[in-house]
Amino acid sequence: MTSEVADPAEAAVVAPSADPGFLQRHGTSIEYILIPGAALAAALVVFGIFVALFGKNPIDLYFYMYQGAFGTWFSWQNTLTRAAPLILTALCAALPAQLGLVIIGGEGALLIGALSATSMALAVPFAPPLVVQIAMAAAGMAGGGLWILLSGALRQYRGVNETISSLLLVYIALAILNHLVEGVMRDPASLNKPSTHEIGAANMIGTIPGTDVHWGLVFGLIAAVASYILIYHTTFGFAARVAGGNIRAAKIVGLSVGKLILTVCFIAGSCAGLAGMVEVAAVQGRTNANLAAGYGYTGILVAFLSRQNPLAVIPVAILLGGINASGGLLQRRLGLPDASVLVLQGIIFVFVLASDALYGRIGFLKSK
Amino acid sequence: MIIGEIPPPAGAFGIDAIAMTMRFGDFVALDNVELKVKSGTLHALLGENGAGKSTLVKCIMGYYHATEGQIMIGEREHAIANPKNAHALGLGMVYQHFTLVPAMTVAENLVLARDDVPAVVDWAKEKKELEAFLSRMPFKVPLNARVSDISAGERQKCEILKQLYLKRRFLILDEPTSVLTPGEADEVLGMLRDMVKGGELTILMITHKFREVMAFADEVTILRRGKLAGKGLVKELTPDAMARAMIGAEQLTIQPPRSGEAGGVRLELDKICALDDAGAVAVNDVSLSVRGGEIVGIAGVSGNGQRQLVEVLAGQREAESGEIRVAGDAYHASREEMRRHKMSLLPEEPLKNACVGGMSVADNVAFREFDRAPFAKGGWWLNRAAFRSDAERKIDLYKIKTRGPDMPISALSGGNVQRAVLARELGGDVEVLIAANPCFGLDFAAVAQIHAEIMAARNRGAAVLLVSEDLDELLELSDRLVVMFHGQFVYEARASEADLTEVGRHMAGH
Amino acid sequence: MADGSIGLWTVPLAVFGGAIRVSTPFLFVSLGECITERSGRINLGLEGTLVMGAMSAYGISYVSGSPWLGVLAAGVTGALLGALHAGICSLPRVNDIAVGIALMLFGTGLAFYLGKPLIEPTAPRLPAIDFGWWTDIPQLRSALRINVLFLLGLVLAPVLYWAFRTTRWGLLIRTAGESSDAARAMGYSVLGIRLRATMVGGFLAGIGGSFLSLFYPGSWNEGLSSGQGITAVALVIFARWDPMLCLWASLAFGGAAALGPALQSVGVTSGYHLFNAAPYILTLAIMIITCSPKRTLTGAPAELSITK
Amino acid sequence: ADTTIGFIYVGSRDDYGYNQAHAVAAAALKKMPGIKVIEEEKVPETDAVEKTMESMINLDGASLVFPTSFGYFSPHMVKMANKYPKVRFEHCGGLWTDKDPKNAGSYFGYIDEAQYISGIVAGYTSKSGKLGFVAAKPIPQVLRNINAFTLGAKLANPKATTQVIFTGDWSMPVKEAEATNSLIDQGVDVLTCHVDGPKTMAENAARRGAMVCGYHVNLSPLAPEAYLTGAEWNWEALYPKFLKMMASADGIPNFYRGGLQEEIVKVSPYGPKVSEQARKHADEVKATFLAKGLSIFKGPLLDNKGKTVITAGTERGQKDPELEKMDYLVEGVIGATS
Ligand SMILES: Nc1ncnc2c1ncn2[C@@H]1O[C@H](COP(=O)(O)OP(=O)(O)OP(=O)(O)O)[C@@H](O)[C@H]1O
Ligand SMILES: Nc1ncnc2c1ncn2[C@@H]1O[C@H](COP(=O)(O)OP(=O)(O)OP(=O)(O)O)[C@@H](O)[C@H]1O
Ligand SMILES: [Mg+2]
Ligand SMILES: [Mg+2]
Repeated sequence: MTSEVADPAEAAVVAPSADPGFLQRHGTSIEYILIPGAALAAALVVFGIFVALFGKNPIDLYFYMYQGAFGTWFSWQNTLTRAAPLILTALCAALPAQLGLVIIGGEGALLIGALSATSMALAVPFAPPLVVQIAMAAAGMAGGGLWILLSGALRQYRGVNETISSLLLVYIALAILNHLVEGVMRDPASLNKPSTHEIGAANMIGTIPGTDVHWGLVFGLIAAVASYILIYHTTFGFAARVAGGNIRAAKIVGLSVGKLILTVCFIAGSCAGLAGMVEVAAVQGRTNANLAAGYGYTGILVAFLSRQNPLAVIPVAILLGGINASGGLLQRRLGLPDASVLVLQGIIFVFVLASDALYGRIGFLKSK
Repeated sequence: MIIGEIPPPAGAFGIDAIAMTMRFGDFVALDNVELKVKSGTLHALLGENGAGKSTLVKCIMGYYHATEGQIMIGEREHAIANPKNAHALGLGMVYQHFTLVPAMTVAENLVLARDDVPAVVDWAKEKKELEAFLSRMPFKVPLNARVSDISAGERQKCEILKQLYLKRRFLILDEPTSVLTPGEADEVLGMLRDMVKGGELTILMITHKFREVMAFADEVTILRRGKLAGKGLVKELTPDAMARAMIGAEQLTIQPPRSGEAGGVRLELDKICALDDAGAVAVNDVSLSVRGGEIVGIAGVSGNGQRQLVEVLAGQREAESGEIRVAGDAYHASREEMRRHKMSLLPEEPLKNACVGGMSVADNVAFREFDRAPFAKGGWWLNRAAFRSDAERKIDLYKIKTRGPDMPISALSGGNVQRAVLARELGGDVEVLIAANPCFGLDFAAVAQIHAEIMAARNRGAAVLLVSEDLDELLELSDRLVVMFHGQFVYEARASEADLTEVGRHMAGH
Repeated sequence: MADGSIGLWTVPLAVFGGAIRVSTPFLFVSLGECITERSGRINLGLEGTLVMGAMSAYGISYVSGSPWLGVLAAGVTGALLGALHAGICSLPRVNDIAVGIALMLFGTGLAFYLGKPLIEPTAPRLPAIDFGWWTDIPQLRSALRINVLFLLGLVLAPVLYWAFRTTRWGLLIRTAGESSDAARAMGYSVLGIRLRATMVGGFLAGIGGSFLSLFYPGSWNEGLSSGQGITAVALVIFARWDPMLCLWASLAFGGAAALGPALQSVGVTSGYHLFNAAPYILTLAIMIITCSPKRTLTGAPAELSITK
Repeated sequence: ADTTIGFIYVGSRDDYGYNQAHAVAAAALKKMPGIKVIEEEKVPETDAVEKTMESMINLDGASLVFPTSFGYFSPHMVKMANKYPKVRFEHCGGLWTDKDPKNAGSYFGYIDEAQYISGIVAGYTSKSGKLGFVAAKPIPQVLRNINAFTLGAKLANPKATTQVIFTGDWSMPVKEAEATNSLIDQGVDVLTCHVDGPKTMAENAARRGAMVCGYHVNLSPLAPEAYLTGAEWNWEALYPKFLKMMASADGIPNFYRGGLQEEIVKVSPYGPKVSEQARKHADEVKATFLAKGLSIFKGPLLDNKGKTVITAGTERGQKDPELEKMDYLVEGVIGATS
């Protein structure tokens, strides 16, 4: 190839463009902050217009949203408490996404995780609390992991679409939970709120000292950072990203795609299962139908908004936790119905997804 | 027909494309190109891969909008906004990639292509009309078969028939014979040539085959890197002159001479059967052995099971039955086996088959070795620095044109993606090499480089299985040649002794 | 029986009646989604569309006094949501599954928000046609009081089946779903076809919603759908994108939904949670049986993101 | 200066059922001078409700909080009551015991008294003697309502039976409608229910020509002809009383329960189909409740498997904690608790 430099068209593409500025050099990184940020702002504006149509003052709206989510130390704790399970359930969607799998059944894994953790605690009644807690975490993770593993295995060995199967498994998990909680596992003393026996106050995991945020937040942070390291810094994660990026490429270099799918599904499910365990061991003290509070579904939203990046899951979960936390204040001060939070989440989700179209198209960030 | 438009005169007409320029972003695909096709001629458009041929004709069809330039039809300028406008003017095109809908029947495809598809189709009537039309045509297609079930050659005929059925008077054919056997190609082109002679049709044909140009075309236009590189009457030109115009002053990598003796059997296929995506048998009881220091070529028209066979070897598809052995051991395309036997694979369409578009060049180049030192510390922690330095070395060695190892590989041109895969697959020791259409869509320089690398691997003692649709490539590189037809091996010969007509006959299934 | 009870016959009768009463929303959503998916796009947001349809139908019927206006309003609302989905999905690099989930959330939220004042009032309902005049078993007569929308759905399925084969629109939708390159080469706008197909899909899903609020169970409240929209999307996949199979599958789902209460009414009481999950278990079981890892799903539109 | 009162609902506050009954009373409080009412709906029974209570206290300065769902009590409200001793918590569900914090209370109404009266009316009105009950879950509160309804019906017609169908959850309109249809297919001609929103059952039953006894709120506007009577909450009467008690020296009793007599529950006005005889009998029983109270559950009482659940001579007064643990269906009910 002697003519390559002589050819102006190719030279233009190959040669680095002359001295790009700071914005251009960091264009991609800036985009990852700027675009979702702008989408979020646009969504808030649209939501402001929406509530203004119903005669509410949008300025009040923004003020109360800020106040309710991040305005005081108390609001921060409220936000973080709500974010805690979301980090874990978001990982349940974000990790399989690395493999190109759209799993929307985190709610089911959470329920099964809670059920397994409770059963474990009840099975070892006289063990020291730390042992019980560790056993509960292990059981919760195993239960949730196996539940999502089921979706992964159906995909791998039967070709069943994992999105649909994981969703169907949520309904089935809920039925199993109700069946057991109102049947063999029921504590006869749990009169009007059918529940399992309590795991015992001593076995509860409590809150982070100095706050009233439970340890689930720390579990979530650890899981998110560990997932990030797993995906971006280990050979396993590398293999998973290859398989997720192009399954044919993964096979041609001999990666065992089936094993990767099963392992990642298991890990993802165990995150949601851990969230279930935390709900039992830090909040409810037992299993009952209240555990189906929709964390699994909000987790999907978090995962998509963070573009499936395990680290980005943390701030996005806090953001959504904040929106949920401020939803109460909006109800109380502005008289907005509870559904306004759903509407806002929907609008944000739509804007952030639509903004995907902007990557690589922002004029001042492009080199040349 | 656009209402209010003066209908162009009946019969064939000519087209002049003047000062055509087409930019894709910063990239200039066409630079002030002129193309004059006279009414009632068969005009050939030549050029290397990526020269801009398809882009030019797509601009004429209104599929792309040229950045600058005009299209004149019989002295009048026409703004062709979209393919529908072009159709209304009597222009038709057979695209380089099939545009039939695979899940529909041939009849559905034909009727659907009409500009005046009735709101409710009366199938009984349409079928009768189609049959009447087919009876006037020199070749047949099965009307009620689903397109996905017919062979590539039949599909190509179907594409051409579709245009004739639509009564096009100016027909553009983009590499119409690439999936036909030489015999089929002559049949189709001969018939079209007769229609041109009869004044019914003007044809603009893109091709890479000088033989066809010499035998059927009246005039030729040659493009090189988006610019006009030559034109003239075919009878005044030689293939050599045309080739020179196409490649310009480029120098080609020199292929090492064939050397060394074939060793022991390295790769064995034993009664392999495999299905395609639709569940039909694609590879049927195929057995073959390849020895070290030998290139075995598999010839065949595309769609005869070669792809599925390669996928089985690459671990992308499970065989229904049969066994693969490498150096005597059973082989299941696991990573460990690939490593032990030093397997390398050069699949077709490397971006689709062997790369992750969104990952960097450095990552893609490391797919084979990422889980070993120095890429992985302790077998699990990635060492980014090692990825980078290894990639930089290979980029240099294999002349991969990229802005750096961190560029996503999807931003590279097709040839450079292929080079990156070459660097990955042939960068270390190779004992078994499986290559499938490794040069498809590449320019002369890249082809020469890849051919040289394959030959060098053979000379170092590797067993090479080369699957290709390009007979010239196979004859040039192979020691031994087999022909695959309908999932089976139907012919085998030493490449040096292979009889071309015999090979062509078997490719066509006769 | 003398006392007017029909004993164990309740179960088959309830499953039969349920197939008629409960299946209509499944039928409309799945036929709508069938059209959308055949054009190469998936709309998981039909759950939100269904709920929006139910709410707007009830609201309009209440305000205008005409349930048919309500049905129309539900359809239009659905078509608008479909257009929104299609519009966003037409942007480059936007994932249609994710947008669907977003619109599910948005549609549900909006319906709950706007529907608050509609829970208590009673809106005029759609009339039923009495097909049971020939029998004097009251249970059967009641099961045979059928709504026109159900009949419309019954007719729509074969019509769609026919239309996909013999009408220009049907063929174009299939072309867009099987090969966007081919459609483009023929000079059609793939995004335009998908926009229209998604709007029609939304229209039908909205009508499915209007059935819920205006006929059965017949009023608007926030628990109305309980996942019927999303189940119907799953149903399209296991019905292999065939409108006739959508019809049979919807009937089976309707029957399965009636199974739990009917079994209890004849004394089979244990495990009713599990019986209530029957439709989901049934879907999963059928998918496990009929899918295969080796070949692509037969009938799957080649351009559909979830089957690629 | 104003007293801020926080109301927390588990469902939508305009559900035309359980939550709306509370919200209507909250709206009445809003009109009182010096009172500010803040509300939050659809708060799940998780730590979310703890955070809601805390926000009401910290951000809005609430000094009295009404978490109105049964599942809010333990551990959530108890935790908050311990944390905020200066705030008064009034939980709806009647769960307070001596071990629980003193600044918390729990109240509930014996709505089974109203169900008992509904049962009497239903028993007289039913032609087939078959009554139907659409219920969410087999929990003591629900079972007690089913049993009281049945016992009332048997006063009117000793052969009357009540067939029960559990839908599995508090708001499942399609299941509720299916249950209604199945019951009517079995020959049932009077139905009542215990789910969050009784509208679905009432409308579907009326459409099929069956008669309806209401629950939570007065449903007669939905089916003026078919509506017989119903068991309603009367929180509008109770909550102002609570405010007065709070202002007095004794404060609100931690455990507060009552029925018709205490005006916590009430009976809907009779519909046109209720016969003179039925009215008379029902009014008599109501008068007894109002005057001196009445024990609905007294021995000898058999469950529907033939087992004696209350021995002869035992009388379980309404306040008897044993009734809170009810896990049986009385003779005459067709159905099972699991
Ligand atoms: N849509 C597009 N966007 C960007 N670049 C394009 C696009 N289409 C074509 N090109 C570029 O324009 C150049 C000319 O492409 P074209 O398809 O016309 O080549 P060709 O001469 O037909 O080659 P071949 O023989 O391989 O068919 C190529 O470099 C190609 O990558
Ligand atoms: N997705 C893309 N993003 C950025 N640049 C691209 C992309 N695709 C192609 N290009 C650039 O456009 C040019 C044309 O690409 P194309 O693959 O057609 O090259 P080509 O002419 O066929 O070259 P080759 O012979 O190497 O295949 C290349 O220089 C490439 O860098
Ligand atoms: Mg081309
Ligand atoms: Mg190229």
